[in-house]
Formats: sequence, structure tokens, C-alpha cells
Amino acid sequence: MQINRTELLEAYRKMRTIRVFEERVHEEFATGQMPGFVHLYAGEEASAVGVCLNLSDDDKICSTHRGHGHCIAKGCDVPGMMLELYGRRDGLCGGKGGSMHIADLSKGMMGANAIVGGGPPLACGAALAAKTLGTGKVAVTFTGDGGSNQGTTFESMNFASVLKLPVVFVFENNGYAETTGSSWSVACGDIVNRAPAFAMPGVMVDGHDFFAVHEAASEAIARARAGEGPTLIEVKVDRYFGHHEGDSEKYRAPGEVAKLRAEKDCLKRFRKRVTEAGLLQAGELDAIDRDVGALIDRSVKAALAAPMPTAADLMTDVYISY
Amino acid sequence: MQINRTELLEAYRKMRTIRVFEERVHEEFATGQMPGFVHLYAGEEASAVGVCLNLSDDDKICSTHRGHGHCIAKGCDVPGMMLELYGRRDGLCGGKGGSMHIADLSKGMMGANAIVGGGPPLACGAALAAKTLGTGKVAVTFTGDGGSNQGTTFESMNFASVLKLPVVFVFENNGYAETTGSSWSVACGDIVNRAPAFAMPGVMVDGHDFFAVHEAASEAIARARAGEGPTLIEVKVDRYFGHHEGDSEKYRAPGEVAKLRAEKDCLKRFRKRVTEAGLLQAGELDAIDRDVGALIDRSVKAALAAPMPTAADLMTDVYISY
Amino acid sequence: MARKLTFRQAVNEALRQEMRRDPTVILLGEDIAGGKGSPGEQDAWGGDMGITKGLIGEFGERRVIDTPISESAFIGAAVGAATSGLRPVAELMFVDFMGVCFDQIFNQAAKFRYMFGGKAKTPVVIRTQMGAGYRAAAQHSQCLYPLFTHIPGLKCVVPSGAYDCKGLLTQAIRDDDPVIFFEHKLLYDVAEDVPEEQYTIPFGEANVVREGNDVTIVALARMVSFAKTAAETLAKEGIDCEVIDPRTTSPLDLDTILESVRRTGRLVVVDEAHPRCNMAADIAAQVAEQAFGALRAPPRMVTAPHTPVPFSPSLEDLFVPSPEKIATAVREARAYKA
Amino acid sequence: MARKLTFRQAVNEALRQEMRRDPTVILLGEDIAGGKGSPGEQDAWGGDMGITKGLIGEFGERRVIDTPISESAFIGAAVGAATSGLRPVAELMFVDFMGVCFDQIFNQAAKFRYMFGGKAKTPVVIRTQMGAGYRAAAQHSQCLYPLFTHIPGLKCVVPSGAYDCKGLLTQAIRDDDPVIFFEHKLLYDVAEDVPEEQYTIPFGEANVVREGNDVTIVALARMVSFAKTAAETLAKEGIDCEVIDPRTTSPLDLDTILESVRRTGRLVVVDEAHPRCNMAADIAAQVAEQAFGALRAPPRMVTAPHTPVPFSPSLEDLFVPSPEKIATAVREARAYKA
Ligand SMILES: Cc1ncc(C[n+]2csc(CCOP(=O)(O)OP(=O)(O)O)c2C)c(N)n1
Ligand SMILES: Cc1ncc(C[n+]2csc(CCOP(=O)(O)OP(=O)(O)O)c2C)c(N)n1
Ligand SMILES: [Mg+2]
Ligand SMILES: [Mg+2]
Repeated sequence: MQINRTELLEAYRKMRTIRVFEERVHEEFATGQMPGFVHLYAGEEASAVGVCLNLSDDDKICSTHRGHGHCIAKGCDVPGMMLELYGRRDGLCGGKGGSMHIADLSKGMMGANAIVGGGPPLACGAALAAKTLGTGKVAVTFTGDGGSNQGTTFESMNFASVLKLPVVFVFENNGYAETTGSSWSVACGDIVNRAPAFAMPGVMVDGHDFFAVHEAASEAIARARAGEGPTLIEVKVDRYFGHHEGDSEKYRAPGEVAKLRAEKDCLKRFRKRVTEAGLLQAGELDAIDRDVGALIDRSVKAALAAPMPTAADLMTDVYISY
Repeated sequence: MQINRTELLEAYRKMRTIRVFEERVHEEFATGQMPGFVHLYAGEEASAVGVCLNLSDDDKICSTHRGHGHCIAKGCDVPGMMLELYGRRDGLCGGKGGSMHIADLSKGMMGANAIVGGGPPLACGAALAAKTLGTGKVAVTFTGDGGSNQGTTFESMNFASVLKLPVVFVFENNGYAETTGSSWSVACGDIVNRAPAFAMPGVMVDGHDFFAVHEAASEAIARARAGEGPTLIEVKVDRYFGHHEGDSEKYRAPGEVAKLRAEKDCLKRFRKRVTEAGLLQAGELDAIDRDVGALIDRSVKAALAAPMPTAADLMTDVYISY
Repeated sequence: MARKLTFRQAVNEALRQEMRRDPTVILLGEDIAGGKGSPGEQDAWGGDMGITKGLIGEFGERRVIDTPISESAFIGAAVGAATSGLRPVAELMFVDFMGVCFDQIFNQAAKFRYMFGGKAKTPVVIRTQMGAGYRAAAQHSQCLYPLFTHIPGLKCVVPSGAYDCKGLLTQAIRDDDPVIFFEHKLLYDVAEDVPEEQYTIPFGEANVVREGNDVTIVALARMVSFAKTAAETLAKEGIDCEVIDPRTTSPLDLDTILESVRRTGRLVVVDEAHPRCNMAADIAAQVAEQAFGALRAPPRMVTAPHTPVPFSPSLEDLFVPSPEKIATAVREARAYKA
Repeated sequence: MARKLTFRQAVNEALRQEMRRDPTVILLGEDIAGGKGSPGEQDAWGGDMGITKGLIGEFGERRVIDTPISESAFIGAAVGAATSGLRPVAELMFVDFMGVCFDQIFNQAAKFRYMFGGKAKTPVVIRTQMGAGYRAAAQHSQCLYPLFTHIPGLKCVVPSGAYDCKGLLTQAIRDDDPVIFFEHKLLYDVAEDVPEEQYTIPFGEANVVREGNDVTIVALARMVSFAKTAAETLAKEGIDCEVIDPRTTSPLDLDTILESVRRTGRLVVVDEAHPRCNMAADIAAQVAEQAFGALRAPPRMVTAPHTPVPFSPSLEDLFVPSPEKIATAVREARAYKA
């Protein structure tokens, strides 16, 4: 699988944007001004970006409660996202959705989802639409290790396989569902071991390695586009923050995150690999870092200054007509 | 696995009782006097009886909409069942449940279930109770090929495996879910192929062979009692009647049932094997046939003559106290 | 041109005509054609009640899709497909099965538009059977539309006859919001005059089934015909009933009900659902709140009791509200003296 | 001896004391201890709100059971275990998750006893969080108790404070029927005097929180304190409110409400749930039907609007009924002239 320069720059920009967005949200949340349940994606960037780089706006993704990374990877407007997290009127969802329901259908981002296991059936639907309309488009659903144990997820895999739907099941196994270890909650150990039960190919990839994710996704998506049905991809990743902001993280090993950040950071690995291979220059990446920093800064400032929705907004958007 | 004479006679009596019960219900239904949705188990007898012969009254089973066979195998009162099917006041469930909700907790029969996939979570519960209370008892849940695709079933398997519950998942694959072929709806072909996904042993047995079922169940139940967790058993069976009474059965191959009855009847096979091996005498079996015939006759006559529940019964049994 | 069609045929025709008109309409459900993966005939059933029979012949497997028994997956797929360019009509065989797929309906389909700030459109229809009287017992006989009516973002349709059924289902498919379409299983064989050409009946417009000046009876689905029967009996006693069929519970045409009660001063609501938090209470309470001054007698609610649906025919017949019970309530309302 | 306990502590204490008394009580739920299969501390969370913290230390893994994210399986297991000799208390983390496990609650647990002709006993408790105000948005903020109240065979408890919570939860665990126990997430940190010793509060007995003669306010869960605030404001205006907390919606103590309305002639029902087919309608309709003659003003319903729960704090604060809205409704009821 060839990735050209433009794509590499784009990949880095998106991974970096996710990282800085999340680190900043972490800080902002701590100030007490950001409302709601917020689940950060930092550490898992290579998964969202490695997958979504293979998709166009007309391909669809379904995300989870931990959805910021998928949004950014799929091309959602970053200042709009920040406005949304702050519940502002001009947020991506008018302030009505918030972090757990952030979506942009025009970008093929069908929504974060606060119901674990909510996404897989919906992705089957997007895939069914693509198949029925013959568009050649695909759907990807991201699910956590915890969500892999939900009945809706299991039956979606059988359903997709039976109907040969162009859908890819990406399981982001970050080792935990809230406090619960995935090696315990997934009886068969690795989620990839479930693929044969659904008669679909299964691949396990190292989620710290953008290129590995990209390649696995690219193959699975090509299969889907070719009408060969679904694929299961298990991506081993790490989350750098708590389950949600405010989590005491006592269930983790001491020093666990520091070690992960030092040894397995997907951004550092990407930078090392592309600069060592001479694909991109360090200076180009530094420029992106600066850009991204400024973008996030601007986004937060704008969000803090932006107006809240008002009483007039409460009753709108329930129905198209009623 | 040794089966003694008494057990063999009991097994035959139960299989025969199921067969005659179902054949008779088929006739009675046709008269228009039996109300409701009725799903007959004829053809699958060796499965229920082969499994349940390994169980005591304190072991639990959860059944499906096709529950008469499981009831009889688990020792439910046959005249009481017939009363129930006719909606009579003295039926096994006071006429309130009917065929799809027939149950007798005192026999460890936790109920037919009109929700496909309803049983597996409940069986996990019975198994959890056995485990928590240290009773050494087990639970068995019967599910169809169609029900194997229900999310509740999948997640129960993972759940049971994670908690090492003493439960056995018996999948009675009779080739159809209503009109839908199981080779199509089960993406991985055989249900047994799903066992590794749930880290449990899986066995496939020929459901026309009582002895094969009995042995597989006996091993699985022993594992469960020993605290080694769940097992998946796929039993290949055939149903001799329609999905429910009144089914046109157009989705079947012409002559399919006649062929099955002629070539794969579990009762005929049982009779042949035990008489040829000199384990039982043909005369003993004939006597059972006569007994059973008389029992079913009596049951139908009694049911037809029995009183219906009355207005006084409508509002009782909703709560224990309210 | 109108012919007699049964409710069953009306559903079939509405689906067929709209599928002809709009290539993005697809059907999904268990055995809705039947015979998938089996050795015998395809289209073997047309759904468990034969409603969708024949459609696969005209529209093929691409648009009439049998599914495994995986309600969350296929109802969810219908919802997801609705946000992606199709107008799926999914069949939830019995509404009693909502318990294995409700999330996709009430947390997903119902809330997308609001959660996404008005940027989603989810034109999905979920057709489902409801109601008692079929000896189908506790898990196949419930009404449950009150549960769906409670949920903002859903529209709920409860047709009482073949004519309305065709027009309301056509509307449901064309509607851009998620619609739950409740078909009472005891109505399937009832015939009415139904025009051959397509037509729609707007949601939120009640049908005044019978005009009258003494007592307003509001009844839903199968209860409409029971209310008419009661009204005829009562007419002979000199009690002149107005019978109103709201046709949709969400939106609800409260205005027509209020206008009637302002005239009659008396209200009886007939609801086959269980009594707590149901449509009878919903309507009675709204009328009491908004037309209090007009009420000359207590609003009366005639409903099923607070019990699961019993299997035994003798009990089930007592369970379902009867024309007699409706008539009694009307007489009491009429006789009420402050 | 009474000490101040928060609602959170009251739940914990009720569970702890009943688990000490009855060895068949077990707990099941996601992360209710926390840390299962993880490298760090066990009992890492005690549930997402810390309610069950410390219980695994006393009762061990055999009785405090963390589960995978498989609500159908573990809620169903709790139900199945309840028919097999245990008294499980399952935690459905948020009631909004009912959509992935409702079948096990409404078709299984609720109906066993009736379907089996009175031969089943299913003493299961499902504890669940509900309510808006936490900025948790549309899928984590619903009330939904009307859906459960609709279902015959379930009992529904909606405590408004720590004292009631302890007594009602103890009762729930000892109760032989399935009980859904709704904990409003905004109440967890509110403290009250709570006796150390065990006690039970019977279901179906409303609490008259404040006596008064002008207007009856019926309020549920978090709305009880809002109603009290409104009543205090109104007292200064010379309007004397009676505030009734039904404490359980099923069974409902209608008698206490009727008795009050017969005295005051005026009713305001405050329900945080969405307006359609909810408890406000349920109570208003029953009162209108049964105490019509006593009503001197229309029964008033103060509820959340017919919209999903919005995320933005500015909108969510408008979504939840406020003491001001309650006071306005009371004033209008009081001022009503026929
Ligand atoms: C149906 C449902 N059950 C439980 C929850 C509560 N919950 C939210 S996130 C979460 C853990 C999810 O773990 P995983 O799928 O591994 O995703 P991760 O948080 O690790 O990204 C849980 C239990 C929920 N939102 N929905
Ligand atoms: C949740 C749910 N979905 C659908 C149905 C309707 N239904 C009843 S039996 C059945 C087929 C079941 O097939 P299978 O599990 O193979 O059992 P079999 O009838 O072959 O014994 C279906 C679809 C139901 N009762 N419950
Ligand atoms: Mg995880
Ligand atoms: Mg089958």
C-alpha cells in the first residue's frame, strides 16, 4: 500500500490535531468550565487516522463515547467541535449533542454514541444503503473492547456477514472498559479470535503503528468495496487519560501511562519513521505542530467567548415536521 | 457413559410421550378447538431427553417457543400440560401461559419462552445461583438455530464463559427458523464453529441418536458441575411439522419430511439399537407405547372437559403483594 | 376507484405502490419474503401474517430483505440506512419484541435530529403487530404504543381500518421523521373501501368517525370499532355519542378532541393498552387540564387491566375492553350529577 | 441513631446491611467494584458514581460481581437467579441503557408470575440512575420511569431523599416481586438524617411532605424538593400548599392524593419525565376521574418538554421543571375561576 506525501502530511496533521485537541480538553475540563462526560482519545490516534485516511466523505463511520478522534480523522470542523464540547449555540450540533453525541453527517461521521454497542447496527445500515444504491461506498464502525461484548455488536457481525455488507468492524482494544480489563471481559482473549465465528477475516494490528493500521484498513475496505463482505480488525491501543475526565485511574498499574507515553507513542513513532525514511522533513512536521497548536488555541478562545443556545432553541430539531 | 435399564426405559418413555403428545396436539389443533400459537417438537425428542436425563429436578432448563418436549423431558406433568394448552383453569400455569409460556419451576423447568433468545440470560442466572450457593447444580438453555443469531444469546455465551458459570448452551439446529434456512442465517455454517469465540468447548452431535446426545450432554454437564464452565453443544435435528401449526411449509423441499421420518427417526433408531443390543425387549417398549397412548388420550379428554378460568382469575398472580 | 380491501391488503398495497414510486424504499424483516436459504419456495410466507407476500416477486431480493433473528441489527440497520439515503420500512414482527432492539429506536432513531442539532434526517418506518385477542399470550399480545408515544422524536400511528391504514402508511414512508406503525393483528382481516390510487393521510389529524352531541368517545385502533358498536347501542337509548379516532398518538390531534368535549361536556377514552401511563390517561389528563370548564362529568378511561395478557380465551376476552364496558362508562358519564 | 447521610451513602448502607442480614443478596453490574482483570487496585470505582464502594471488601467477589458490558446477559442473569434462590440487586448504570436489555425486564421478570399461574417468585431489584441536570445529554439523562410503570408485574420506586431511599431500598430487596429502583443522579450528594438501624418503608404509601389546604402538589424524586421550594415561596404569598411524594409509582398511593385533592380542590403534578404518557398524566387523569366533583380548577401538569434532553447547560436548565414553573402553575390553579 503506497501512501503519498500529501497523505502522510494529512495523516500527521490529523493525528497531531487529535492529540493536541485532547490534551487541551483535558486541561480545560480541569478548570471546571467544560460540562458533561468527556472521554479522551489521546494515545489512540493512529487507529482513527489510519482507518479514515482510506475513506472519503461519502463513506460512513460510526463512533463511540470516545469520539473526538474519529471526528477529527473523518474531517469534522475542529473549532465547531470545540464549540460543541462547550455547549455553544454554533457548535457542530448546535450545543445539543455535546462530546458524547458529536456528529457531522456531511462528513460521513454518523455520530459518537453514548450507548456502548450503539454503532454497529447503524453502520450495517449505512453499508446496506451503499450496497442497495450501488454507490461503492463503505461503512466502518469503531467499537471498544468493552463494546465488543455487547449483544448488538455480536449480532451485527453475523448480520453483516450473512448479507455480505460493505462494513468493517474496527475494535479498538485499549485494555480497559472503564475499570475492567479486556483480557478478562473478552473470554477468548483477543477479539480477533471471534472473526471465524462470523465467517469473516480477522486481523490484529499494533495501533501504535500508523502504517500497520492503515494497511489493514486499506485491505479490509478494498474487500468491502469489492463486495466481498465485512472484516474484523482488532487494533491494540492505549488510552493516555482516564476513562472519562475525573477518573481516579486506580485500576491501572503504577506508572503505566508514563511508560506507554515514553515507549509506544504513535505520533513519535510516525515522526521517527517518516523522517528516518526521508519521506517527510522534521521541519514540515514542526510547522504542522505549530499550526495545530494555534488552531486549538483559537478554537478554545472562540468557544469560551461564544454564545449559548437560548430558550428559542430548546424545542427545535425534534422533528422535521410535527 | 453407562446408562442403566431403568434410565433406558425412562428415556424411551419420555421420547415416546413427546412424540405422541405432539402428534396428538397436531390433530387437536386441526379441529380448531385448541387456541394460540403452537410449535411442535416432534422429530427432536432425542435432544431434550438425551440432555435432560442427565439432570435432576434441582437442575434448571430454559426452553423456547418449541417447549413441549423440554417440559416432558424435564418431568412436567403431562395432563397438566394438555390442560394448559387448552387454556384450562387447572393447567400447569392456570391457563394463563399456554404453549409458549409453559413452565414448572418445581421441576426445574424455567419456562418455554416466546422471545427468541429469551432463555440464555436466564439460564446464566440459574447457573449463577447454583455457583453462588455452591449447590453443584447446573443450568441448560435450549436455543434454536434462529435464536443462535440473537444478541442476547451471544452475549450470554461470553458472560457465562467469563464468569465460568455451570451452564450448557444446547443449540437445536433443525435447519429452519420459521422459513429461513440455518445454513444461510448462521454465517459460519455450523453453530459449533462459534464455540472458540467464547472460549468454550464445542461439540456437534447427531440429534437422531439419543446416545450421542446423552453422552455429549453428560460430559458437558459434568464439566459444569466440576466448575469448569460452559459448553456449547450443537444438536442436528429435524422438525416433523411446520414452524407452528397452520404453517404451509412451502419453504421445504418436496417430500422432505416423509424422508426424514423414514430414515432418521430418533425413536425408531433407539428401539432398533436397544433391542438389537439386547438392552431392552420389544415387548417392554410396546407396553410403554400403550401406556403413553392411554396417557395422552386421557389427557386430551380431561382437558376438553375441564373448566376455564373465570373472571376471578384475571387479576390474580400479577404480584405477590401490591 | 375504491374496492374492498382488507387491512392486510391495504398494507401490502401501500408498500407496493410506494416502492414503485420511490426506488429508495426497501423492506427488511424476518421471513418477510420467506424461504431464504431453504430448499423450497421463496416468498414462502410473506411475513408471519402474509402481509408482504408477493413483494419480493416484483421488487427482488435487493429491496425485500429477509434477515436473521437479529432485531437490534436489522432495526438498527434500517435506522442507519435511513440516514444514508434509503427509506427503509422494517418489520418488527410483534411489538412485544421491542425489548431486544429498543435502543436503536428510542436512543438512536428518535434522537439523532435533536442530538445532531437538526442536521440529521431519519426517514425510517417500523411496522409492527400489536394487540390482544389472538390467544397469543403475554409476550405476543401487547399494545405498547404508550411507551413509544412517550419518546420525543418518534411518531406513532395506530390505524383503525384499511382505508386509514393505506393513507397513513403511505404518509409514514414519505415522512422524514422516524415513524412507528402499529398494526392491530385482529384488524388484518377486516375489509373496507380503499381507493386504488395512492393517497396520504396527514399525521395529527383525528378522524371524527361518528358525530354526536352527548358524549365524546376517543378510541384507538381496534377500539374504534368497539366504540362505534357501543355508540349504536347507546343511540337506541337516546345517547348521542361522538366517536373520535386520533389515528396517530404522536402527534396527537388534541384540538379535535377538545372541540368535541367543549360541545359534549363528557369524555370517555378507550385504550386497549394497560392502564398506567397510557393513552387514556394522556388524553384524559390533557382534556381535564385544557377543557376543564367544559367538563360536566369526570373523564372516564376504559382500558385493559394492570395484568399481563392472559392466554386462556376466557380470560383474554375479559382482558380486552368490550363494547359493553364502553357503553357502561358512557352511561355513567351521561348520568353523572355533580 | 440518625446521622446525616447522603443519598449515595444511604444506598450503600441499605445494601451493606441487607447483605449482612441475608446471605442470598448479591450485587451484579458493570464496574460496581471495579478493576476486575486490571493491573491496579480492585474496588477501584465502586460503580461509576461510587455508590457500591467498599462492598466487595466486606462481601467478596462471590457476592459483588463485576460484569462485562452485556446488560441483557447480566440483567437476565439477575432475573434468572432470582427464580433460583438468590435476591440479586443488579445495577443498570443508567436507565437510558434499558434499550439493550428491556426484554429481560418487561417480558421476563415482570411476567413470570402471571404466565406461570402464580408459581414463580422473582425477587430481583434493578437499581438504576436517572434524570437530567448532569450535562450528560440525551442518552444519559432520561427519567423513563413511565415506561416501567406501564408494565404490569413491575414495581417502581422513585425516592426523593436519603431517608426514604434507605427504607425503600431495604424494602425492595426484601420484596418478592421485581422492583425497579430509580436513583436520581442529582440527589446523590444531598444529605438527610438517616437512622443507623435497618428499617423499611412500604411500597404504595405516599409521604405527605408538607401539609396545606389550598393546592395539592404531587411531585416525584428530585421534583419533591423543587415542589417544597415552590411551596415555601407560595406560603409567603398566602398560598398554602400540600406537597405529596408518592415514593413509588407502581403501586401508586392514589388514596392519599385523592384525600388531599378532596380537601384542596386543586392539583398540580410535577414530573421530570417527558410529557406524553407520563406520571403527571397518569395521576391527573386518575384524580380527574375519581375526584372530579372535588376539583375546583383544572389539574395542572408541570413536566419536561417533548424533546430529548439537550446537552448545553443553558438548554438543560430550561428543560428541567423549575420551582418557578411549579409556583406559576400553582398560582394559576389557585386563581382559576370557573
Ligand atoms: C449500553 C451501555 N452500557 C454501559 C455504558 C457505560 N459505559 C460507557 S463507556 C463504557 C466502557 C466502554 O469500554 P470500551 O468499549 O472498551 O471503550 P473505551 O472506553 O475503552 O474506549 C461503559 C461501561 C454505556 N454507555 N452503554
Ligand atoms: C425476539 C423474537 N424475534 C422473533 C420472534 C418470532 N419467531 C418465533 S419462533 C422464530 C423462529 C425461531 O427459529 P429457531 O430458533 O431456529 O427455533 P425453531 O422454531 O426452529 O425451533 C421466530 C422468528 C420471536 N418470537 N422473538
Ligand atoms: Mg476499552
Ligand atoms: Mg430452527
